[in-house]
Amino acid sequence: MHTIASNKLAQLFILLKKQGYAVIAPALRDAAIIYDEVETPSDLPVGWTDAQSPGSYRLKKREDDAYFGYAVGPHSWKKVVLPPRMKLWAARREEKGFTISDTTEAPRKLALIGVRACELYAMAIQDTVFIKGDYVDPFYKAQREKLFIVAVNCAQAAETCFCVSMKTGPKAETAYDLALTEVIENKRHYFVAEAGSRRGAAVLAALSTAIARPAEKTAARQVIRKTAASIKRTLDTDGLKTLLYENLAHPRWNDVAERCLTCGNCTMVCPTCFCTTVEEITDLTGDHSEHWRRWDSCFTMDFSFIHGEGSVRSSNKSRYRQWMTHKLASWHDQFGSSGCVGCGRCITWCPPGIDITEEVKAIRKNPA
Amino acid sequence: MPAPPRNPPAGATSPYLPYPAEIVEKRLESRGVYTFRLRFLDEVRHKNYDFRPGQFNMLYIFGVGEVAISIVSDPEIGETLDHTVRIVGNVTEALNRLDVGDVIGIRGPYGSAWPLEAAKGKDVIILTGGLGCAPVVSVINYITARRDDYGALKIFHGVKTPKDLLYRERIRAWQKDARTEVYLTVDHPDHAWQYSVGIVTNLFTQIQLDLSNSIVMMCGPGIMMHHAVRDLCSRGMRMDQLYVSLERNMKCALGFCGHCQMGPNFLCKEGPIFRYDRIRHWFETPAI
Amino acid sequence: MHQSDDNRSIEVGALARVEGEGGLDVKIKKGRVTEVKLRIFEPPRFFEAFLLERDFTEAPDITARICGICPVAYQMSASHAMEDACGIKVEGALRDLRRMIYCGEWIESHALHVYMLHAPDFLGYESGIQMAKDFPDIVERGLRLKKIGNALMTLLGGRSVHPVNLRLGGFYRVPARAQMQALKADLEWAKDAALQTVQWTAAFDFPDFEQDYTFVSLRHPEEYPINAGRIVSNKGLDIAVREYTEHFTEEHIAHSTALHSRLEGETLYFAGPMARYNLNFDRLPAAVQSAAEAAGLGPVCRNPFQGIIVRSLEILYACEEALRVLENYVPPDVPAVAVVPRSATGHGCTEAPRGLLYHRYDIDENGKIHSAKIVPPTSQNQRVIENDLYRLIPQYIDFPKKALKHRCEQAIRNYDPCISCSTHFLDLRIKEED
Amino acid sequence: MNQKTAKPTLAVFKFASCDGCQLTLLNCEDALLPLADEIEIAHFLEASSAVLPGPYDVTLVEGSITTPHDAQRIQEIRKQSKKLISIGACATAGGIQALRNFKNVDDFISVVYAQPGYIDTLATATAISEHVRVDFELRGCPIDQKQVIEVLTALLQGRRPDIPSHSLCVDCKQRGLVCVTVAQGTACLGPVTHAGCGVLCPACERGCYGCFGPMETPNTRALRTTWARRGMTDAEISQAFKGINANAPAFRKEHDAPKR
Ligand SMILES: Cc1cc2nc3c(=O)[nH]c(=O)nc-3n(C[C@H](O)[C@H](O)[C@H](O)COP(=O)(O)OP(=O)(O)OC[C@H]3O[C@@H](n4cnc5c(N)ncnc54)[C@H](O)[C@@H]3O)c2cc1C
Ligand code: SF4
Ligand code: SF4
Ligand code: SF4
Repeated sequence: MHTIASNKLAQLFILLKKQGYAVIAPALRDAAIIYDEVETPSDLPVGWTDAQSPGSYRLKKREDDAYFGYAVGPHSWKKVVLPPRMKLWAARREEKGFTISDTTEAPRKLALIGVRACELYAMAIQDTVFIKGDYVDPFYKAQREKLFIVAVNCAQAAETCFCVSMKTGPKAETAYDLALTEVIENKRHYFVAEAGSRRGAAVLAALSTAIARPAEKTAARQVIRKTAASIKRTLDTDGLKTLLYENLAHPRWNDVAERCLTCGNCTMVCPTCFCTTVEEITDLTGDHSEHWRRWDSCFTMDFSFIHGEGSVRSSNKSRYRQWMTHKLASWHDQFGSSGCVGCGRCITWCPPGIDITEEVKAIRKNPA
Repeated sequence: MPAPPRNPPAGATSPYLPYPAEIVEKRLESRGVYTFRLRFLDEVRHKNYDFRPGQFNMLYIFGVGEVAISIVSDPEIGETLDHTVRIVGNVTEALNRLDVGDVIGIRGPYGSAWPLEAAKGKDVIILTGGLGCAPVVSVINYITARRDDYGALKIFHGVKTPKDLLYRERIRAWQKDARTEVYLTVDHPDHAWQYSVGIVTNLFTQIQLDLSNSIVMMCGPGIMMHHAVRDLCSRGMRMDQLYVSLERNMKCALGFCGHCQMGPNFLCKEGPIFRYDRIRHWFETPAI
Repeated sequence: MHQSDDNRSIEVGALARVEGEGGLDVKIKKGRVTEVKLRIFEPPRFFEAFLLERDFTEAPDITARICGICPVAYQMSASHAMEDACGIKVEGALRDLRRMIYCGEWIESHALHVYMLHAPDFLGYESGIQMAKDFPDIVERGLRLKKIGNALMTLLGGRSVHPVNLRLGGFYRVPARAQMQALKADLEWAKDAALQTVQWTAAFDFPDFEQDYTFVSLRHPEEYPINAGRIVSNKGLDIAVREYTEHFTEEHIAHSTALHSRLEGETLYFAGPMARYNLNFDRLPAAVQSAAEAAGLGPVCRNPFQGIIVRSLEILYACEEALRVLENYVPPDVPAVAVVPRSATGHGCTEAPRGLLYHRYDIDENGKIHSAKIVPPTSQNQRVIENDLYRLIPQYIDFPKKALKHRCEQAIRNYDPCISCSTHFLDLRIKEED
Repeated sequence: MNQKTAKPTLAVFKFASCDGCQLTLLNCEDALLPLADEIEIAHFLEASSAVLPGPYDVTLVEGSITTPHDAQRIQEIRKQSKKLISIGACATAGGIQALRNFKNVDDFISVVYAQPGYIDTLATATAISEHVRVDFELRGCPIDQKQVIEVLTALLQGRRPDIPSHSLCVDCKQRGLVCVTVAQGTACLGPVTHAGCGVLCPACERGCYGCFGPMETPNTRALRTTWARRGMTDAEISQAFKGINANAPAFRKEHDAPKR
């Protein structure tokens, strides 16, 4: 483990750019902290934090100049590996029939800075879907291989976070290249850095660092411990799959259906939700056609449309139930883990503030 | 269950790409239903193409989109690759505008197959309604071509009106086989109708079924299947003797798009054909 | 349709290439025009009534829907009127941005009119699209000009028809400097294209048709008028916007649902590009003045058929003005100044592409609207159009009916009447009685 | 329709409206001339004085029905049209002028006109689909350029237009915008509004005001509760539903809700 003085953080950015990476990191925009391409650490939301609660997110000034003193915002890294819209292939009409061309573009080298523990888990979960199944999504895989990941251990959790009970945070544990813990104490501001890969170690070696002293390591551990202790929201996952499978007719689904707007925000912000649909785009001449993929949501009517029956899940209730049981129960059967990493986004960004942890509690309290 | 053959093999190229194939024959089966015989433009691909009865392909119509359609031909007759399509909407209507010589795209095969190994030596009861018939035709063809491997073959087929009856010629051919029984029923008969009237399950009462040594394969509207399952189980059929073919909205057939889920199952991977006891919990939950 | 020696009638299904649809009745008796009625029977849309009881902040978005062709004009006049009521002035960069989006609307609207609606009249086509078959480069130039106007509006307004980014006090969000700069190359091109447009239209064949009109437009001490100034005429009128209703009245005519506007002491008056040009030639930048001169146009133009050249000159001006704003742009600290309601009456008048657009509102201290009055440009020009036809038809009375009909339509299109704000279906009926 | 020799014909008709949707079509500068290559513009008064008689392969109808004469005219147009597509908020829900439906129309006439006797009007402004069968409704005030080209392209290609009817929020998130409701407490109709505009208002940090009308399953009641919890009064919430698409059944019902 090494320490990097806070004013040396810029070196990391410069180095990564020199290695050909575009740097994507938290940035302040439109009254929130989102992920965007940045140039230097000063583009980070220095000295800002957020106050989150169900259906509400507010930026706030911090007392200090922390670079990473906030929790996750409305964006997730899935936009990098699974872009909201993307061309899969194109077809051109020919004398006889048509030809199809693979339009895969070479992915960009991207350095993701400030990836949180829960987000690393989310990426691992999407890897299971797109790389580790029967088929491999070539776009996803290629982009995934071009990532350099700088994780940040959370020094600040939001009121909506519940990674502790999902065992996904606040300390970064899944694959990363570098992991930083930001420490601000007395007059010192530094990062305790740990390499998680050979690439990461090489990068670390090229920065001006010092070997972390025991006290510094302890300070870093303290940061994470304090964060963990501050997380009050919980989701009891014990026997959850069975509980939900056995309660598909629970009256609570009717209750949540009244509050749910079926707006789909929860699925869009969720870092693991991977559903997509396709659109066929043609030009006016009809000689060219493109096959695009775009994010879809199980909250739309088209999602489960089949001819003759219409939407299989036409009620709000069935759509919310699909979403929640998929996240928390059937995901285990499909991919061997929960589909929820406890990032709290769907709670914060749901306009009515529907809280997945509360919905589980309500069913648990009164199971069938 | 052996892993389904992949086309193209994992990792080789993008699994999203369809391969061009020509329509070599287009046959009207009944009102609004056609069988398309297809041939990959790439001879090698055509020769190597392999599937199991019950699997499906994604058919692509230029400029319109893709749909999931079961393969109905016999995998061992390498020359043929048939799909029977009911013309219902966007893509299928566009397909219907095409004719012999036109080119469409194919990727596949996908999904699970009928339990033709498990059924060896047993009676096979086939239950279909409406267009449900298409996916099971492959089974019937398969069994009639290997008649000695199986016991009695009993085909129950229900449609709305006599006009909706598919495969009239084939049915006549099936009827000729001594160990194959074909039972037809319609909801609304016309004066020329010589078979039964009413729902398919009504026929069970009239016919001797050896339930202990049978495998049932079913495909059709949800309501029909619900009735049939209940009826057969009440007669002592075990759920693991029943196989159903299900439908869900489908976009990619690769397990990526998420549309075809039914509980924990992806219809494009675990389905579309399920042993009933494995899907029951979901099948019986409305709007799941 | 029939024609006989002494009794002929021409009926046209509908007047095309105007924005909106309306009707025209012409009666000819023994070779003399006895009646010209521009029938605008708008299915009434009652905007002034809808506005009652609504919140004052809603006026820009609601009134924009009066006209999809010049929504910015409506949003701007409404905003100015409300700001006037609340005693607010929008200055500096925000004022400039407002001028800039207005320039976008002028460019878009004028380019559409010049290239797609009016030029085909001069060159003998039924539409700009048809004209494109023979003059692809010219039509494409027009379309690109129009597109640049739209791009300006989209950058500042979110979209070009019914922009969403305008509000009382300014904008919801202002562009970054880089976004503005990104338009520069296009605007430079547009400036050139506008100059070519002036030269192109100046070469058209114009009938001799000079009239002694009363022109009315805004006039500003420094600028070519877009969104501010006093209301002036070439016959001595010079009033503040708040005095509008003391000098202009509206009347309801049986043959039209669009109210006719009258200026006291005048039988009719002419608003729009030609009025602006004639009353503000001295406020045009030198480059635009010399373009006019090169096109053979003096500081005053009285032939409405040459309105097409004037519009082209205004495109040129709008490009220059937009470029000026772009160069000077420094993003303001806030996207809008606060507008706090108070019980008052507010007046707003700006120059829509087609001329003066006046709004007046009474609001209370909670911002509720108690009365609204809106005078769109078309209601002002309707009488001039009718009058032009009175004088024009005798000149062409011996023309074959198709040509006469065409002349009438062309004369109406001289005004680019945006009838949509008032009307709905124009079928042209020319009746000759014995 | 795909024979190049006999091009399909397109007609555009206008009823009570602001012309903005037709202008949106004319604003598709890049697509206009290519479109004219594929389609014969048979009746489009705003663009051309060439007028061909029907029947038309595709008819776009802008505007709402507000006079007895128009109520007849639309019947005639329907007869002349193989596919009839209503475009814009006026044609699909009555538009802003449907605010008259909330009050006695005579009150409105007297506010605007000194001589009410000259005015011939129906008491209501109604959607085209309330008068004739409509093959497709394209939403928006005004319609979106990309969408109208998509509809025409799809018809030319013989496929269904890809016009999703889910909430604006889905598109908002796909654009990577930050929710103004959650991050700023701004009232936004996005969750109950039909996508299609490209998410213009939230992109300007302003709440959606619903110009694309209700989405497929608008839970307007849940939105009312959501806003009420953020401090809006019943009257303010009702007013928000009484906008450009006030007469769309879902919005109208929610507008009236507190009075029930
Ligand atoms: C595994 C499987 C096998 C099938 N086999 C056959 C077959 O052999 N013959 C046949 O005629 N039909 C079959 N279908 C149904 C066929 O896929 C649909 O009829 C077809 O998708 C309708 O498409 P469309 O675009 O013409 O109709 P539209 O009504 O325009 O449907 C639009 C879209 O919705 C989805 N969709 C609609 N209905 C269905 C459906 N029933 N199943 C899945 N997606 C649907 C598709 O993505 C479709 O493109 C099968 C479906 C599945 C899932
Ligand atoms: S749970 Fe919330 S975010 Fe998700 S669809 Fe329902 S209302 Fe929208
Ligand atoms: S800003 Fe509006 S449209 Fe966007 S997510 Fe929020 S509520 Fe939905
Ligand atoms: S966000 Fe809403 S109000 Fe704004 S343009 Fe889109 S649909 Fe209209």
